[in-house]
Amino acid sequence: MVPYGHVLILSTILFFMGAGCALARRNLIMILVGVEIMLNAAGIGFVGASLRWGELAGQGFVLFIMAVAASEVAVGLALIIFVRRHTGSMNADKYRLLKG
Amino acid sequence: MNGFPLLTAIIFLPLLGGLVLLARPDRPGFCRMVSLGVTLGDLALVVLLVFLGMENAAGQWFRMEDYAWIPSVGIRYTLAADGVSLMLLLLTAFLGVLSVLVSWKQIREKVSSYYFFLLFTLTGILGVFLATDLFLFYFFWEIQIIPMFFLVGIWGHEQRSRTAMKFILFTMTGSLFMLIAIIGLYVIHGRQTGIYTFALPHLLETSLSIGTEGWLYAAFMLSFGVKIPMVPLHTWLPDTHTQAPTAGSVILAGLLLKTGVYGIFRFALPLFPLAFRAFAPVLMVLGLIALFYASWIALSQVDIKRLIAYSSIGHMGLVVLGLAVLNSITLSGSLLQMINHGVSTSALFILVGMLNERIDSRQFRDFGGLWKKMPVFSAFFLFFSMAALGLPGLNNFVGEILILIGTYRVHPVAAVFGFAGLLFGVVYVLRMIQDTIFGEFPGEETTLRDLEAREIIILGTLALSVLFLGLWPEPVLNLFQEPVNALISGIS
Amino acid sequence: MKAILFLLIIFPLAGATLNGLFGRRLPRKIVEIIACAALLCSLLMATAAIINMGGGTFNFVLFQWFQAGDLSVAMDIHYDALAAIMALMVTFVASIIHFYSVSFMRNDTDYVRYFCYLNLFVFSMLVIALADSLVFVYLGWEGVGFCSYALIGFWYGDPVKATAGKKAFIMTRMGDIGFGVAVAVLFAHFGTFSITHINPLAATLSTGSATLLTLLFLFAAVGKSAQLPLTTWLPDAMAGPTPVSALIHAATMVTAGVYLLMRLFPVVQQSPQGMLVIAGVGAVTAFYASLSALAQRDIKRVLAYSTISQVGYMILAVGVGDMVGGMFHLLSHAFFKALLFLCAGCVIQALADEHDIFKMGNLDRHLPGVFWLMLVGALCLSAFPTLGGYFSKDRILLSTFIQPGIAYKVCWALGMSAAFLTALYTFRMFFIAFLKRPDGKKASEMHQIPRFLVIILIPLAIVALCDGLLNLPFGVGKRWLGHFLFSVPGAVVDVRASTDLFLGMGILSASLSLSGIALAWFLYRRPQEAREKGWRAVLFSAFYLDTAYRYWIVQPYRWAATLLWRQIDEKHLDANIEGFGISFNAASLMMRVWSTGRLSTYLKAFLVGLAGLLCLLVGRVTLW
Amino acid sequence: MTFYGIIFYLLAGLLLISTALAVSRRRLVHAIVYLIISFFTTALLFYLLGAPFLAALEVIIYAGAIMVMFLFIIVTLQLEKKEPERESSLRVWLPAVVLAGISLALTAVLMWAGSDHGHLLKPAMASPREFGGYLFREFWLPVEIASFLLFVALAGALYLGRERTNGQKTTDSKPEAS
Amino acid sequence: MESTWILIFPEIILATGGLLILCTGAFQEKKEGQLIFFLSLIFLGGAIGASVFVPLSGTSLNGMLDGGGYARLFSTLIFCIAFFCVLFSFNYAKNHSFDGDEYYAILLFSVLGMDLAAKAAHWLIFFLGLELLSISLYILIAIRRDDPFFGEAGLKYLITGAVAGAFLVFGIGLWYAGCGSLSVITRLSSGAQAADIPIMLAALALILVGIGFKISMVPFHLWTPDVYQGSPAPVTAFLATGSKVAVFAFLIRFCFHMPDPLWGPVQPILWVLAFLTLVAGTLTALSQSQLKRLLAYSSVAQMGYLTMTLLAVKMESGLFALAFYLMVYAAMDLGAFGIIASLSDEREDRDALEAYEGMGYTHPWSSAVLTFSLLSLAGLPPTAGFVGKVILFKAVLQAGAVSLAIIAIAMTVLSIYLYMKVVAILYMRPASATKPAFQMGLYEQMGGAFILTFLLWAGVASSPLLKIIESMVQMAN
Repeated sequence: MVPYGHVLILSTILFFMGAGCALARRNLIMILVGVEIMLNAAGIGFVGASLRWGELAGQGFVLFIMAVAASEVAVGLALIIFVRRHTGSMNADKYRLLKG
Repeated sequence: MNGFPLLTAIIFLPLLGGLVLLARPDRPGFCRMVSLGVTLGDLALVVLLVFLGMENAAGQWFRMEDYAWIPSVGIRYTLAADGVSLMLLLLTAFLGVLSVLVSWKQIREKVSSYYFFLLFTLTGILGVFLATDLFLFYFFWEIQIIPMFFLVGIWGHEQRSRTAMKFILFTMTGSLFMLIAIIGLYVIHGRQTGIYTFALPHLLETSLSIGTEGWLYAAFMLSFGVKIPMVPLHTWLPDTHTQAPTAGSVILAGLLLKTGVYGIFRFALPLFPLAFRAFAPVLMVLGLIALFYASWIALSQVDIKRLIAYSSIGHMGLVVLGLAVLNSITLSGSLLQMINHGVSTSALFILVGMLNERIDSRQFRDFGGLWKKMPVFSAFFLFFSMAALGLPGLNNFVGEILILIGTYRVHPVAAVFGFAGLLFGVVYVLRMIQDTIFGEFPGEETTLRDLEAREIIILGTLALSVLFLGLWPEPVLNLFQEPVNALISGIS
Repeated sequence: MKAILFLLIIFPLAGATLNGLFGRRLPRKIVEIIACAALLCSLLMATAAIINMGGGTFNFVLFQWFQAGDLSVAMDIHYDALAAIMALMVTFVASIIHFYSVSFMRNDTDYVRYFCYLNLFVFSMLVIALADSLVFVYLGWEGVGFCSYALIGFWYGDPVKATAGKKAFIMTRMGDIGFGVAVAVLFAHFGTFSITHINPLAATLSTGSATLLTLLFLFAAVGKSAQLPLTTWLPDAMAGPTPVSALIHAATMVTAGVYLLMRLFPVVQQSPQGMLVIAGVGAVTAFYASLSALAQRDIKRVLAYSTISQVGYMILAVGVGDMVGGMFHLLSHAFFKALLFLCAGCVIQALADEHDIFKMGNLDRHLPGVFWLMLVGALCLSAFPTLGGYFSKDRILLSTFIQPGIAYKVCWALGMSAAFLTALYTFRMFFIAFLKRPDGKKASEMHQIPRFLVIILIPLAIVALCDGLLNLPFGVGKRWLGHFLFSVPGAVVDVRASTDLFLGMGILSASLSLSGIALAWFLYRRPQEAREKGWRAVLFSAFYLDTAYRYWIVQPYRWAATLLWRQIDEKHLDANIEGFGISFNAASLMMRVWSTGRLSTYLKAFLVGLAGLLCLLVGRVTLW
Repeated sequence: MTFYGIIFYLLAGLLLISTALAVSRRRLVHAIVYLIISFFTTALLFYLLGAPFLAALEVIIYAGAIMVMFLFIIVTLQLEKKEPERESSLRVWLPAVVLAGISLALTAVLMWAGSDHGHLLKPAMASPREFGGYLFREFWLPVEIASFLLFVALAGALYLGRERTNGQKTTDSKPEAS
Repeated sequence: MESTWILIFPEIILATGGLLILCTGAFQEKKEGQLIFFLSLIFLGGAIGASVFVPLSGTSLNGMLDGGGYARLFSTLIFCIAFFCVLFSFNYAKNHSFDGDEYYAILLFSVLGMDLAAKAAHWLIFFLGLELLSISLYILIAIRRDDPFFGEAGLKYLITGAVAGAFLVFGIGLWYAGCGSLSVITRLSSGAQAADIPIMLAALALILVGIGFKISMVPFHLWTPDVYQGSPAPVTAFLATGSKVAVFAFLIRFCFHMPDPLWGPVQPILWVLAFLTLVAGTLTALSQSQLKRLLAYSSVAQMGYLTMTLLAVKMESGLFALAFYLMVYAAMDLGAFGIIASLSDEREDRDALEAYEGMGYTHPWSSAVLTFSLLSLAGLPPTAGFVGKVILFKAVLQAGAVSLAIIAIAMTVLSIYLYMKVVAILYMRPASATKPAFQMGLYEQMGGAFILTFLLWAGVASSPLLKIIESMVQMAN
């Protein structure tokens, strides 16, 4: 139906969109959102690949990606709330006690 | 008797003593006695070894010990003693005893750790002189530096830690590149023969392309050149000498510098004969430059320890010249000169140390007219200064004359420069004498106590060895004969 | 014989060692006895040796010194007529001076060191005289150098004196460069150091290398014997105690250079050019020094310059190949110059350390004994006919004159005028110092000096008077010395000269010295004040040679030393190496720019890295 | 260009657009909403590419759980009350876009250098049954690990979230920056 | 099926241990760390024992885990590391009042993650293990909830870690897209037709970003100093050793099994990465004034040495060197950070270099351990680091990367200055009475003593250890 390459390119574009988001946004939540987008892009790649190779391993992987994403988000959000308690800022670059 | 691992015992006896000391940090007297005993014992062992060597002097090597150490990398624990290492062992043990005695009253705090580091250094140096497995050699080569770092850094004078850092950085810079070279040689040899080993006899068979040989040789010489030290790698020496405690200076000047020459003699030269021959002129020029440059600079020093430090740079320059010329006369001359310099310069440093205990200064402006106050001290001072300036009948003369006459045969010009360089030596020595024991004492009229029995014993033994080496160096030179011939025949 | 010679050398050494080790615990008498006894014994030995040598030469090894490869050095003796004479002279003068010193140094507390050095010196001097291996000679050579250094600076409290010693050591050591190189050259040629082996082989030397060797040895001799251009240390060396000046800087050490050249005469002979140079140096020095002596005020400096010029004669003698004459002059000079110095010592002590002759005067009445002895010495020095000095100098000049070539004639002329000047300055000194002058010393200002000081000089004076008999050109025992030295390689018994030339030369030089004395009588008989203007100043400063050295060599050397240290070693080498190390610290600070602590930076770094890796890969792939 | 193909490109376009919007929104809520759209599109894409089960999960987990969690946080912390941070400046976006663009381009180059990017995918469908079977036949160990993963995340989140009696102790005292 | 269970016995022990500890924590009302501490020690000990005694096998569990000796070596090493971290954390945890159940349990889970990552023969396992260890570490780093430092460190690690994880996942995706197999031990024959090398290369780049982040290769290392400085010292020790060893173990397997068409282009990449890591790590460390940051950069540099050695991974000697040096590296960093932990007081970690002045005389034993760790890091005899470096350089030279080796040696010179600076501060300054510090507790003493002896023993008599490694290496492929 479509060339294999197109699927991959799609996922790649999506991935780098996410990366760009993680880079460009300073809001911690938006950075996490960027990460989610990247993971999602990876998922698309996996699904496309598993279709191309006609085996289920890729699809299986996507499942675990989701699990990982969920847990990461859970811990991440918890941590964000936790640090925000101290410094009251959502801006990633405001956290500069450690540097040099 | 041959079953007993004598060489191992010689190497590790001091370290054992040092560990014992660490156990009792609270009893300085005990520590002093123990370390004196240990060093004396070591001396006794070395003397025993000398006699054994004398009796079964078959071939170059008197005695060997060889065990597998890290077989999976082809590293062996191989010790071997020939005439040269024998003599250097003797020197090491002898100076070891003296440096313990010298520190007797000078070191008052942290005595046990001080003596621990002292003995540790001795172990390292002894190891360097005995190891013939390159890895083992390098192991000891670095071992000897680390305790020295602490000796200088903890018990040194005002600028100690900075100087200690300078010392370790210079020496390490050299030796690490040598490490790469050693491993490279090992790999090349392994590639060629399939046997991966660090053993010197095997590595001697390695056939190297001239380029590779040049680079490896350069790495080795960087390490040894820093140790000797050769101009322009010498700048660490004056600082270190100035800052080190007396025993530190003694070990540094008497032994550590010698490891460099020994390294060239034992490793760099036989391993890379072609490169050595190719670069011999450079080495010669460097040696002469060192001789002139250092002697010249020494004249203008205001700090007596610095002066002696520069003087030893100059002397070592002559030794390097002898090595570079590479015939049997100059080689024996250089080796002998190594011993001589070890004895006489250590003596000078010890004298300065004693002076430093009485007048808390190293500056010439605080000295002068000491002969009136401390005649015995001054007599010794004059004696050893004369030895340093190569008065015939005292030790340095023999080495110098051997080196220079041997040199003249091959490179007359170099020899002429060498003779002229001796004159430069005279100038600063006389200046040192005049500013120290002649003239009038600058400070207010204080009575300085003259040498006590302990100090007279130290200096007396040194003076005796100076005379011995100056008047009857025959046995020593005989010891050198065999290794030198072996080397000459090996590289040609 | 072996034992005798061994003892001859060893006695002084033993004395020195004994005094050096235990002297400080022994009572003064013992120390002095040890020192003098050692000398007497070795004098005895020297006499014994010369008696039963019977014209032969003896070589033997004391013991093997060191050896490496094919180089082997032994401590060995080569005892021939030359050595015999030298040893005898040295021991004789030395023992007299020892006795003299005993009373001369009576008030000095540091006598142990003094006698120790003195004995050591005699030992080293004997080594020079007797040693066969040149390396062994070198030992003595350096030994005397060291002793002279230590004795010149004996009163180390005074920096001037100490410096004088240093100067002497360094300048003689400069000559030793020549010695060392020469030894190396000889070894390179013959593979041995022994004079006995070298001399026969000397003929095989090419002229070139022979010249080289000659010049090198000449350089060594110039250093030791204070010839031009290395003269300047000797006048300063007068800082030492007077007996020392007498022994070391008049009688023995300064002649060591000449002796060495004689010892190696066969080698020297091989190169005419070399010999010409030698002669030139000798003659010029003789003239130069006698000129300088003419304006000195310090009595000892006068004698010092005269020593330089007399040694110049000896060098000249070697240069013209007249070893016997040289040796003859060496002997007579040793005796009368020692005598003069010792007299000067008496004077100086009597006048409470007064050196300036213009502050003396009236001494003929105050010190009659010294006056007469001094007169003897002065006559000898100014080559008064019928005295030893006359014969020796005459012979040297004669053999110079008969050498072919204009150069030698010039040398001869110089020598002649030097002879005239010698007489002049000698008696200038003598008259000014001893004759009466209004502002001269009163009897009250005189210090009492022990009679022994004067008595001990009498034998010396007698020898000085009679040493002409050693080698009379005529009469009984004609040319005894010449015959005695005949066995020495290169020695010629008498000068090949026609009788009338011989007589004419004799008369000429005799008249020269007499006229010199006469002129001195006219000029300096009447009291007069010192003048140092114009030419006198030039002469006084010995043609500013010393000053020139100080300005053009010593100070630049010091300056360069400081420059090398501060500018090159510290400011460049050390600073650069350390700066190289420090630069890494700067680099480190630069690297820290990246770790801003900003999350965005860190995340950017990911993509930068990724892009870099991808670049590499793309490059690799597309280039595939 | 089959029917499936057209759908694919439509979905792709929608996906990209919605994601781009999500990325660039300043207000968090809008961003999240656009993100949910893009996730729904992804779910459709999954279905198209023959993973119905995953499509379902995508909707449930991503669009459902995770996004809701985000919204929940945003709402509870009233982040919108905060001034929306000034981050739309060029200085912030340019490096990100440039870097991402470069990397994207390079990756694309590599992909196109490959051999089978032109390989046409044929439609296929993995029924949830066989997918589940495969999962528990082949991937039982990862499943176990994933369970631990979630468990740890749970415990950790609890721990971090738990209010601590001395929790606020040192909040006021800011340690000096190193 | 029996064998399967046996094979994952250590992992089972750890998992049950973690759960059990959480339960104990839950059921004992007043939390006192002693019991939990001992429980975790026991379980870790059990895991060590299990992983020593469980028979070796090839890859197992339908290609998920590598049961070979090499993997076993590393998992054992990781267990030991964890064991010592627990030893070092006891007092620290008590003083900072986080010695509850969560700390130890999550520690055990992260160990599980590391173990899986180290053993993974399948990308999925590696990914999950990595995430498990990362997530546990996020929590461990922020375990001190009353200190903004730690919160910030945790946050930074989390964000960067998440992004890097995303890179990794996408990389794996492309890898899978390229060759159609998720097994790390790729045989390119697998899959329907010839694999697509360029795509796999792109995948490789992305994967390297993900992995390089974990082992803090330059330029993915910037988080390292912040996180090390910001996390509690025992956790830093764990982070610096455990996670690095685990990920590196996997990286080694990955590179070792990498098919040649990929290995060719990868080598220059590794060269560049190693170069950057060495130079940046060492240089940046030079001007640090805080011990933890300094050690952080130094560990970056150490990673550089290891990355350099990856070039020789295809050779026996390379594997050998990597294994030994990883072991030594773990010991050294454990020693250093463990001592920092033991010297820190309630308020903050003992970090400023000035705070260590004269420690050599007030705390001789702690400083001895620290000194030996530093000497070993500097690669000076008679410590293990020396032998390690020699073997490592041997491998590199055998691989023919001469220029890189020379650069590395130059960097070693600088690093000597670095470590000796600290040693000089310890021994060559008057003791500063400003910061009093604890004397070591019993458990820390045990740990320190063991590490000291290990460093010395491996430095002078390392042949037995090397023999073991050699045998293991031979079984690996």
